[in-house]
Amino acid sequence: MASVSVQNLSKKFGSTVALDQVSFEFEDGKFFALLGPSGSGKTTLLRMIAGFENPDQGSIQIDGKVVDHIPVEKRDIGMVFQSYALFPNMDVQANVGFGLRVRGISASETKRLVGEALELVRLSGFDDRRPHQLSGGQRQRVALARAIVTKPRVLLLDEPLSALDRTLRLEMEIELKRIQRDVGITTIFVTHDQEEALTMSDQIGILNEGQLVQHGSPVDIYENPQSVFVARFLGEANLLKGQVDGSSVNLEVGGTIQTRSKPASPLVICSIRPEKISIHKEKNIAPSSSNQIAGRVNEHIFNGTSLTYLVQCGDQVVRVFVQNLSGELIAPNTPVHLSFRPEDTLVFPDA
Amino acid sequence: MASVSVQNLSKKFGSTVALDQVSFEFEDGKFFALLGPSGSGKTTLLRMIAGFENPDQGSIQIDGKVVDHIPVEKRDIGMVFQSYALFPNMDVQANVGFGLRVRGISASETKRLVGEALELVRLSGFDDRRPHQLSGGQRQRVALARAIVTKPRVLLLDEPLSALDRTLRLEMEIELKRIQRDVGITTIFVTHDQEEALTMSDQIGILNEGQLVQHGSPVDIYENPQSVFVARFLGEANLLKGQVDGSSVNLEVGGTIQTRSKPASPLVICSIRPEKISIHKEKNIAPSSSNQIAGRVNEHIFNGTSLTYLVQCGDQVVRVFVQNLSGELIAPNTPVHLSFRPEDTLVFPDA
Amino acid sequence: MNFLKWTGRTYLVCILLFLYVPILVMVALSFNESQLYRLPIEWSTRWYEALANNSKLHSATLNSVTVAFLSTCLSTLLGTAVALAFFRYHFRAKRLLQILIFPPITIPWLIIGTAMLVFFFWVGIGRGLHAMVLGHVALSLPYVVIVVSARLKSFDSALEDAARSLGASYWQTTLWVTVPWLMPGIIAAALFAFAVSLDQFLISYFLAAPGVTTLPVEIYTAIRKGFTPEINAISTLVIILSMLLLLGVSRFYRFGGRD
Amino acid sequence: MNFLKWTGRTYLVCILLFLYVPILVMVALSFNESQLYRLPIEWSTRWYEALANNSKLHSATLNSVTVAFLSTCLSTLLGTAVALAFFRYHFRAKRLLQILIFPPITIPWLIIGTAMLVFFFWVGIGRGLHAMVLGHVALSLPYVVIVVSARLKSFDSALEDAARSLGASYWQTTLWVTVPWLMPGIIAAALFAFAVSLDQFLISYFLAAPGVTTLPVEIYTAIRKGFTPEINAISTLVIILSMLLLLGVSRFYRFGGRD
Repeated sequence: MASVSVQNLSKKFGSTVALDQVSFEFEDGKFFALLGPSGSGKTTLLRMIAGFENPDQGSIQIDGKVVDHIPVEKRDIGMVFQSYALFPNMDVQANVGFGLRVRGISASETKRLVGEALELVRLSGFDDRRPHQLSGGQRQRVALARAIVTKPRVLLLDEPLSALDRTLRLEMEIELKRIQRDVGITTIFVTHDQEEALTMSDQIGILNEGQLVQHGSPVDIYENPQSVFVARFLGEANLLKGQVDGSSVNLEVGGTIQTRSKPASPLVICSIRPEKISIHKEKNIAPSSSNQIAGRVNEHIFNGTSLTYLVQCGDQVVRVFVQNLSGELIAPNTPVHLSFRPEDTLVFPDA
Repeated sequence: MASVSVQNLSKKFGSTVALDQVSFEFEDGKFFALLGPSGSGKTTLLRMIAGFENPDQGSIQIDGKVVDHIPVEKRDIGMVFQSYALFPNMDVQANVGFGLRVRGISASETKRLVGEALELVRLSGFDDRRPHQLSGGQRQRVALARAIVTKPRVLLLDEPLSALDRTLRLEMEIELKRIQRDVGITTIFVTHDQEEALTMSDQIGILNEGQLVQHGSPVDIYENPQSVFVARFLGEANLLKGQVDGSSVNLEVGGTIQTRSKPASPLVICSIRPEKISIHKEKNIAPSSSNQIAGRVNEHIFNGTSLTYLVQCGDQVVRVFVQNLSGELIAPNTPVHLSFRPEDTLVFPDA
Repeated sequence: MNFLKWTGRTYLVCILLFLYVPILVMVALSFNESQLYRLPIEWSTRWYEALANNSKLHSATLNSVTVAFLSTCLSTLLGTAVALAFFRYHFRAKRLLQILIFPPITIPWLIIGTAMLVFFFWVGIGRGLHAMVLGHVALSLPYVVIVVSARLKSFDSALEDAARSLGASYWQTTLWVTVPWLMPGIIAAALFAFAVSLDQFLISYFLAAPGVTTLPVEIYTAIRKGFTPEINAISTLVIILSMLLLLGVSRFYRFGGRD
Repeated sequence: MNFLKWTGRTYLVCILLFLYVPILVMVALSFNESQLYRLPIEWSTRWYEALANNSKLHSATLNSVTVAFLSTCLSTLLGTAVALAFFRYHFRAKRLLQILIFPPITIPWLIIGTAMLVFFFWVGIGRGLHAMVLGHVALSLPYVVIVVSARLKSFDSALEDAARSLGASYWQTTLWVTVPWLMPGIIAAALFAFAVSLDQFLISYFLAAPGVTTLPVEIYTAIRKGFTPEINAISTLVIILSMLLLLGVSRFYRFGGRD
């Protein structure tokens, strides 16, 4: 349990900039997600905190102490790898106990601590299994137990769920969050999957091209993205181009709308989340303060819990998300009216 | 373009029953999903239609003609494999043209047809690339172009999206559906991912332990599952046990509720979809005809477009799905009231 | 960490000192005027000229290359087919075959050569080029099977399924998909087989008919009779051939490291 | 389809006929009373008794095994370290080393043996057991590096990262994680090295000091002098040893097929 602080970290691999002046404070006991597309530098940052990579510039502190020259094995971290990286020649007991054995803990104490860790990840009784006898989800749990049994100061997770299929992943997301909360360990989680980041973390840091472009709580970033990149990368966003006319915006797809903040440039991109849009067959059903645009249903995607309508508005397709309350659908080719509140209409300068 | 009919197909591998008396009609031009957990026999069924496996019993017809003794290469099918299976020693042009070359089509005609197929999958200009120079999504598109360029009678897809990450998969789901609709080819799609099946197909067949347990349109199966297995496997379901008392059910978690149909046995399991439940802080906000149960919020999972509340009701956790309209959350530990309509409350005998 | 780097250097020194320096010395001496190992080296091609006039050596070389070529072709074809059979089918003899494949590598060639000599003589196959080819095929086959099997291990059999679903027959699939994919392994295996055949001096020695000799036998006999720099000259030529072979192998058969 | 199964059977016949039948015949004859290849076989252990009284053969066997043992230990240790160095580091000499590793396999042993003879003699290392061990290490090292590297190819280096993140030092990681994982490869490599050493008759022949002989040299000399069933007896013993070796190898080194 410790805070981690990184200051001005930069790293180049050859001529590729992997990290560019990244500074961040990871507070004690919180769950952080580092989110970014591949090549954004998120894994490099994690491996630097672990000690596998050395920064070209900048410094890393754990609990206020500079660790730049401390090798991996002395940093007292726990890490879970994308490939699980369980030792194939050892059973579950020996895998989980590895960190304790290295620290010279007695056999009986090791057995007790391993038992506790396996109970925490709900794998009691699997002590004698070999990694190849376990399912993907079970291996993930063993890897997690192994990483936390030594009570490290920081837990680092490198896309630990990407090798699991969707159903298992949803289950492990909840499980991982529960365990992190029970243990209370500072956790840094690297992922390129925005849904994982939203679902699990207390704080999200979004990286792009080696820079930290925005950070904050999931709800905060989702509701208040500060750039088109963030709006598009974290969650889905309908991006509509328009021209500013006084305090309102004339959209290219037709319609004049009000936005949350005052547009700062003459050409703008408006961003509206699919779930903030209402879809109606009749025109004047929405409050008159709403923004409205007209379109025609292209198709619907039925998802069980929800429906997504793809609505053709001018030459653009707008996605509309509707909770499946009744099982009723609007058929393709029906003309529809879309409405959304000005406070849900974000506006960014068009670069 | 053809219909496919399978009759009484059975297959054992050693003592394991892979398929047990499966009969089904795949209509001309439709998109079918075969959905089931691993080991349910869905891949065996697909490989039988392709001709890679021979049934122990039963018969397969394509366009009304029995194909049981026709080898794979004479069945005139197109198939896309989980691993893409692109020929690594050939470029995109040669990969897509392979089926035409085998059929002895002239070079100029091959070039024209390959060009058309690549245009259809939006990969024009990639002719000279080698498979290893393509991204996962591009490889998938090449595999698809290769499978449809010979204008086969049936297109068979063996979990073609499972190797892609979530974002790419969502994109390819839409793309695949579009292409299938453009070409109009009878398509059979094997998957263990219920969301893929719901999103893409015209008809779903659900397999379990070698048997076809239910089939129908996605909306039909989702809204009217005929067993607890189907309710749980296709979409999420809150399953609440109860005792029948006249025409109503006393739930173990507390509360007396009305169900869609009359319960057929004294002990029942009620199934309610998470999105059909409303969550309120106040008691009597729901219509009096609604079923109501009380609980306490355990935690919420924020997903961007939606929220899932895990609500503790008695000793059970009920999931409630709410569209993210306002970005407002109900905090953990708040007492809440859940309401849902009797017509959304399915009832099954408790085995 | 430094230990391993140091090991790498030790290995380099070891290789250079015990394999390459001797070879270089031999090459240098093959161009030395003096018959004795006398320094400084006086440039001369007299031993190569002597070689050019040694007709016994010529026929020995021709025999060596003929046997190596024939046995390489046969064992590469047969070995590739066997590796494919192992990969595709489960047949009763498979496990037995997989066990039987190792001994020809671990039993000293001398012993196998002796056994073959006795047996061939006994059953009337006798000695001569045909016996040598048979012997070399039997000995190099396991290398071919092992190298091609190693390549097949990373073969995705969905490629064959894909080809067949596209309408390719069994033979078209094999020739257009499987074999092209295996090619690096097959070429490496053929080069191995060729090297093994050239190497099998003793087998040749025992199996050859009295009149028929091969290059290694000639060299050996020459050494026993008296050590002349002519040997250095012929060895130099063999080394150049081997180097060309090795370049071919390392082009197609990557191993070690991550790159 | 049938073609490949047929090939599998042909191969079985080929192996049996040209490798195993000769070997079995030799084993049978080693128990035959008659010195000539006369049938029917009359059971006798006289050639084994003759063996037991042949003290020259005893010391030759001892020498063979000593050299094989020492060179196997050295080349396995050094070769494993080299394979690890190749896997973990990019150093300047790496590419050069990877190219230089093949020739000792493709150049006929005869030539290398001759080169070593000339060189060792020239620089004063001379002949004897120490020269033989050096020569055998140099020759078997490439096999060890290749076999261990092949195993390393499928090693997930995240395992080493994981061990270090758990607090294991560089040496603990190597000894507790990497080496146990490599063990099948290392054991197979050691058996290969042992077999290569036993096999290297010619090298031994050239490098051995006049007084020191090894088993293959003895056999060879015996054959040249006159072909007695005593040779069959000693060969039978060597084959049994090789068979044990091969069982060890096939236990640890899986290849071919899908199972």
